[in-house]
Amino acid sequence: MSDITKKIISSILCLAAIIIINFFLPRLMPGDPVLMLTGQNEESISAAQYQSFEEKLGINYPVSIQFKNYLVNLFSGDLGYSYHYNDTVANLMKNRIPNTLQLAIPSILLASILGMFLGCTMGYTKKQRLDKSVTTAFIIINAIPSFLLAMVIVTFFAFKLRLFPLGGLNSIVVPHHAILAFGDRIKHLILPISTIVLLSLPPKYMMVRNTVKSATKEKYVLYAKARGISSFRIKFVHIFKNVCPPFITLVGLNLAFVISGSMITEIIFSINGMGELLYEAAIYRDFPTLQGCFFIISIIVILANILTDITCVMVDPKQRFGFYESN
Amino acid sequence: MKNLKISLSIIVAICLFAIGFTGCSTQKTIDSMVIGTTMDIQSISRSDYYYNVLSGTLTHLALVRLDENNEIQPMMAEYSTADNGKTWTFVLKDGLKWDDGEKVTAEDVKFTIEYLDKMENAGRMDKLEAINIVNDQTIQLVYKTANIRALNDLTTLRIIPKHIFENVTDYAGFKDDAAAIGCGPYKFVRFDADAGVLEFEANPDYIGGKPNIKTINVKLFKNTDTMYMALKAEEIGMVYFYAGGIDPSAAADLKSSGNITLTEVQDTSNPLVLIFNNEKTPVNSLPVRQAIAKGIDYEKCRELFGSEYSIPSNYGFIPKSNEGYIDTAALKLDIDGAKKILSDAGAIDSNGDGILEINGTPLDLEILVRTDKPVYARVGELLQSNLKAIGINVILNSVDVPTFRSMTETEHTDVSMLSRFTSFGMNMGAGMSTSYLDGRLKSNAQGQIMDPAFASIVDKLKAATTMAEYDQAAKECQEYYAGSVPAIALYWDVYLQAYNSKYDNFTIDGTFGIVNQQTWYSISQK
Amino acid sequence: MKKILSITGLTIDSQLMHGSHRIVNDLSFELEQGETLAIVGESGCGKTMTALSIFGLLPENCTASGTVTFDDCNLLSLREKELSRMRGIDFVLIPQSGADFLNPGLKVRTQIYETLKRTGIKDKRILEKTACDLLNSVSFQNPDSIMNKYPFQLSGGMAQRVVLAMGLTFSPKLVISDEPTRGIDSNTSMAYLKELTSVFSDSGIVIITHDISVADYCKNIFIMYAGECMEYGDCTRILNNPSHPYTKSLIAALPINGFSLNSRKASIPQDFLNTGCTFYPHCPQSTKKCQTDKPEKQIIDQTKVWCHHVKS
Amino acid sequence: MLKVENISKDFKVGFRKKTEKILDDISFYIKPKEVVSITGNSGSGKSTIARIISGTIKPDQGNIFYRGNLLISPNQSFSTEYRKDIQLIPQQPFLSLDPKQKVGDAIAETILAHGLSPSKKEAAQQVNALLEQVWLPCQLANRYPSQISGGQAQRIVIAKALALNPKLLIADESTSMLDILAQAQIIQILLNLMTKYGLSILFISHDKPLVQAFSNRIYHLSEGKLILQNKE
Repeated sequence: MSDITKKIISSILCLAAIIIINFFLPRLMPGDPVLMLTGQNEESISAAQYQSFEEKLGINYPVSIQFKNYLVNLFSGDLGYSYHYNDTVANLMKNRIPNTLQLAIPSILLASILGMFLGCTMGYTKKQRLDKSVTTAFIIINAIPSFLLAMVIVTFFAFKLRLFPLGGLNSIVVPHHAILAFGDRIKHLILPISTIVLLSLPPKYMMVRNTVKSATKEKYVLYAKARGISSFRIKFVHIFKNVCPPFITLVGLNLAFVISGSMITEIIFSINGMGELLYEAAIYRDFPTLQGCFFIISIIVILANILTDITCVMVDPKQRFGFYESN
Repeated sequence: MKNLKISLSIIVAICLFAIGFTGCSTQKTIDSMVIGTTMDIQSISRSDYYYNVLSGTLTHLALVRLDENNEIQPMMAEYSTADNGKTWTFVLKDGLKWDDGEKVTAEDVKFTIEYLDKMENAGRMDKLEAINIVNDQTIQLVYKTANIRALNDLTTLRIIPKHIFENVTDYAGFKDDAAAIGCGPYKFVRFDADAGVLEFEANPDYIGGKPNIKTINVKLFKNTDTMYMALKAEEIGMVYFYAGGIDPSAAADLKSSGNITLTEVQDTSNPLVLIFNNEKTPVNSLPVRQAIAKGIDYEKCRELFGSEYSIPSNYGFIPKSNEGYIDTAALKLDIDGAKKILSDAGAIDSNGDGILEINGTPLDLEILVRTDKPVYARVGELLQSNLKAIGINVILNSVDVPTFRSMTETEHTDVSMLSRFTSFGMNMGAGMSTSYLDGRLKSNAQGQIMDPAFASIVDKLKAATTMAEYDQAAKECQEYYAGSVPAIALYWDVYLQAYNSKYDNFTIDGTFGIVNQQTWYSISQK
Repeated sequence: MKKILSITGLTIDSQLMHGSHRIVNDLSFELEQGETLAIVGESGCGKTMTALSIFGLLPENCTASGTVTFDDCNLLSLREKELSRMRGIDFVLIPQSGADFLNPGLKVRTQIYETLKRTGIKDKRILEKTACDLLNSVSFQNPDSIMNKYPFQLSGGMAQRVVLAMGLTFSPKLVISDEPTRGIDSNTSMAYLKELTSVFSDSGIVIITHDISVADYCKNIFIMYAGECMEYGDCTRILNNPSHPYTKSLIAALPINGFSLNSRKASIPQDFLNTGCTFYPHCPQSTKKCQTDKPEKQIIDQTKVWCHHVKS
Repeated sequence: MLKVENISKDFKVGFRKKTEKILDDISFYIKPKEVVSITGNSGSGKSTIARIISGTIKPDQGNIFYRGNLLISPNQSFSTEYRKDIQLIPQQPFLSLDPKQKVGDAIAETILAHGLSPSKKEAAQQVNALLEQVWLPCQLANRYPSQISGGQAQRIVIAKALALNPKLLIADESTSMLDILAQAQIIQILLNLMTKYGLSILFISHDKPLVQAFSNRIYHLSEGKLILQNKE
């Protein structure tokens, strides 16, 4: 059995476990499952309402039938109904995922490219002082709580300097011309994306820098230098190629963080995205929404994992072609 | 060079003049204003709580409204009453039109009451005997029992068009633009969820005439800090939150920015109340309750939990702006007085543990607090230390919300608790906060007063057929509260409203505060 | 013959946490065109550092002083940019085992091409042809399949020859081969050395090795111990008639001579000593004088020896 | 003493899991007090033989007998009773030493783990004796692996193996990364031990001229086949 098949099977098992946990958690948690599943605990609900919820949710059926219904719903794309938002969870997410992706995709790309570039440069440079100060700066950024960092960015760039808008994805009045509207959107995206990039950059940078730092002691680097290969090529071709697999793994793991972890950024910048949905759902104890979000995020994590593994194999010739263990 | 200097100075002069000119004049019509809010509006569905509230200030009208003195004023309709408040007749104002051009009729009112009862369990139909349509513009509501305060309930009933909603079965899911059709001074234009913007424009056909602001944008913020920055940066003209104000901690900063005016609006709720359960020892004894009322450090309480504008409460605890308010004695810390009351009641500390006993039973007061509001636990701790000084032992019992609700509303376990009285809740039923305290109301009463004297006061409130009668009963009710101390409001507070200083002449409304339908006609810009 | 490389008074110091540490002390040797010089010494004696100092690739904490004259310029005073332009063209490094020194993540083709591109060739077809020619010249039958392989798919010998081919790109004046024989058996290593010396017959070759038997293929030998030169001169003379006790012990320890050892302690790591002969702690002939005085250069039979016990 | 009969081993290699025969029906024997060498190119499977005999991997076919008893077969794992008798000296000594453990403690740990010494104190004495056997000064016991040279590390590993009084030492490329002097030392030590304790040595190396200098018998492994070579 090949490693990839094994990986896919374990992912499927993982998914099954998530589905089971998702189903049983609200039913096993202390408290009334109807209240849990409807998120109705702030307002007291009347007996009639309770009964109607009970029927809608099918809580009065035996667990096996409930589970069957749950699975049928899940595979038909029904992630539940949010009584807080009065909308299906799938719908709620459908509206928000594009917004989050607008933040997440550029952020992941930028953070990866910057992490790689800065990491390679600082790991390779002979200017110890530069390396030290950049690395220290990243350590400090890494230590700043995300909300504080986001607030500092907003206060400085949006409020003090008035360079960027304070929040949202569009201006109040969106320009009619398509290019201007696009520019408006970009202007609104710059600060939140920068925040997410700054938040997810330090671990990437540190990892790349340290790997490159130790790679500079590798014999192939010495030989490449001795052959007179330019330091640019050594950094970004030779070392890069060998730093890639662990880096891809890190980025893959980071994917889910960026999608759920943009929470703080979305709240500070008042963006209607998945993170904000999760946050609100947690505040209002909107369990169906929470469960739906977690379900989708788990799937993303699993997919990202599989993708990472495959990419790693594609990138690493040793794994692709196999090699004898040297003796 | 010289020419350049001259031309520059001319330009500067023109600029200064222009600025001075625009700065001095008070404009009557304002092109647009942006209201910032952290109200969580997800859609324009009528079931979206905060959108529903917002629509009440712009696009949707109720039959009547509360003015700044909490008195009922006509809004959509002139009203009259007969049968000592059993029958209410409303005559819709002439020329009211829905935004799509249809005429507003009595049918719409009837439909709204019935429809919302079905969709939202509003519970109005239970109280009504009949809804009679007299003619196109006249409608009669006949209540089962006489109710002078029936109008209070109607201030939040926003009338919706029958021709739009009669075929809508998925009320909560109806998010079409048509859901926003109202008959108020503003028309809904668009909701841009990505930008977090709701746009409204002045309704030229509104019977009250054109409001002073042409376009109102409501900008949705997810957090208050960026919203305050936007206010300081003049990106938004004012901030608004229904039944709430700005963060007291942000007040000083906003004030110091120079371009922002802060206004106080009296909070008609009681944000922090210690509710006794008058059936349970030791607080079933009046002297103990009175002693506790004297044993609490109210100043400390306000300092720690209230805003800097909070004011001391009094024994009657119904906030000042409520209908029928009377002055009662103010609550004050008086440790010696408390101790005297307790010793007069025969409380002694026989075992020397610092806790007094009456007839051998130690004064252990169990207070229920909810875990979802951590501030309650802190208040509880303050009470614990306060009351220890007068020899009463406080046991805090923290429970999660479902448990709290089942203990207080379903099981009626007769514990005392820390909670709050909302403005709406205090006005419910017979008003005067009786829905929280009347022990006969098993469904959601928290205070459990079983005293027949109190029951008769509640009945009087209910049976009032004129406002004078009601006010008399309200006076008795507050005197009862002052005498029997069934609950102690720790302080009264205000809402702070913040807006750009260039705006002026806001009107205050009993329901909505400074953002309301009247404001749009009084507001001016410097 | 033209003198290619001349090193005088080369000294390398390394900055460690607790102060400075001398790795190489006052070395001098020269190399002519077509000459092969073997630098022989145990691991840690500073021979690799000597090579790296020529390339300007010493680790950051190391500093070199003295002069390294190559083509009339002192390499030690050149800037990184100028050195980098010369590396791989004027002087090349042939590392000890090709497989370790080639980038495992890049195909052989990529690595040969990137060296070739420095000649200015841009056309893909010419690149391909030149690369094939190079690989042919190091006796690869099927250069195309070799180029499509990754270094870890090559055997040790193949990787060695790939590295040779890359060194051949610009007929360099100076070739430095670092430990060409470590880890391969002696028969193969002899064959490899033959190939090395024949493909670079026009260049000056420096072979850095721990194995004194490779000296058979060299003209001169330079024996190092703990950063200092012990004996320097013609190979045949030294191998047949070693003067320095250290050279003697190296020769005795060869398999062919039955692994005999002069001293049980002979391979305890050595440090450079400021006073006395560096080898005296392990020298079977050491005397008081060895402990206190640095030995002066003695010339016996055109061989330079640094030892008190040798009299010219 | 040790008899290897018809051992075969397949390996799955690479992403597509091709099967390659590394060892194909090999047989050889080792008598007491004998140095037997196996040579072969790198990748020819020399180390696989070492790993099979030392019990780290199982053969696909064939049996190995030790003193007439079946020691290893495809379905029989290494019997622990002989584990001490056969010791492997790995190619890279540093990999088998814990960098955070003093080398003396590493040897003492082996002694104590096999109950060969009643107390720590005696174990320390044994460690000193063992270091003496491999020509190392006693002070070296207090150093960490990072503070010793490759030749010394190799000798520490030999001392560790010797602690268990083995009857057969398998030296897998033990000298290939060492300098001439260090190599000579290791070989001298091994030969000394052989005569002193009657050990047998299986010496695995790629270097034919090297092993020819001291082996009793030399086998050459090529394409999975093992061929006996006459001493030249």
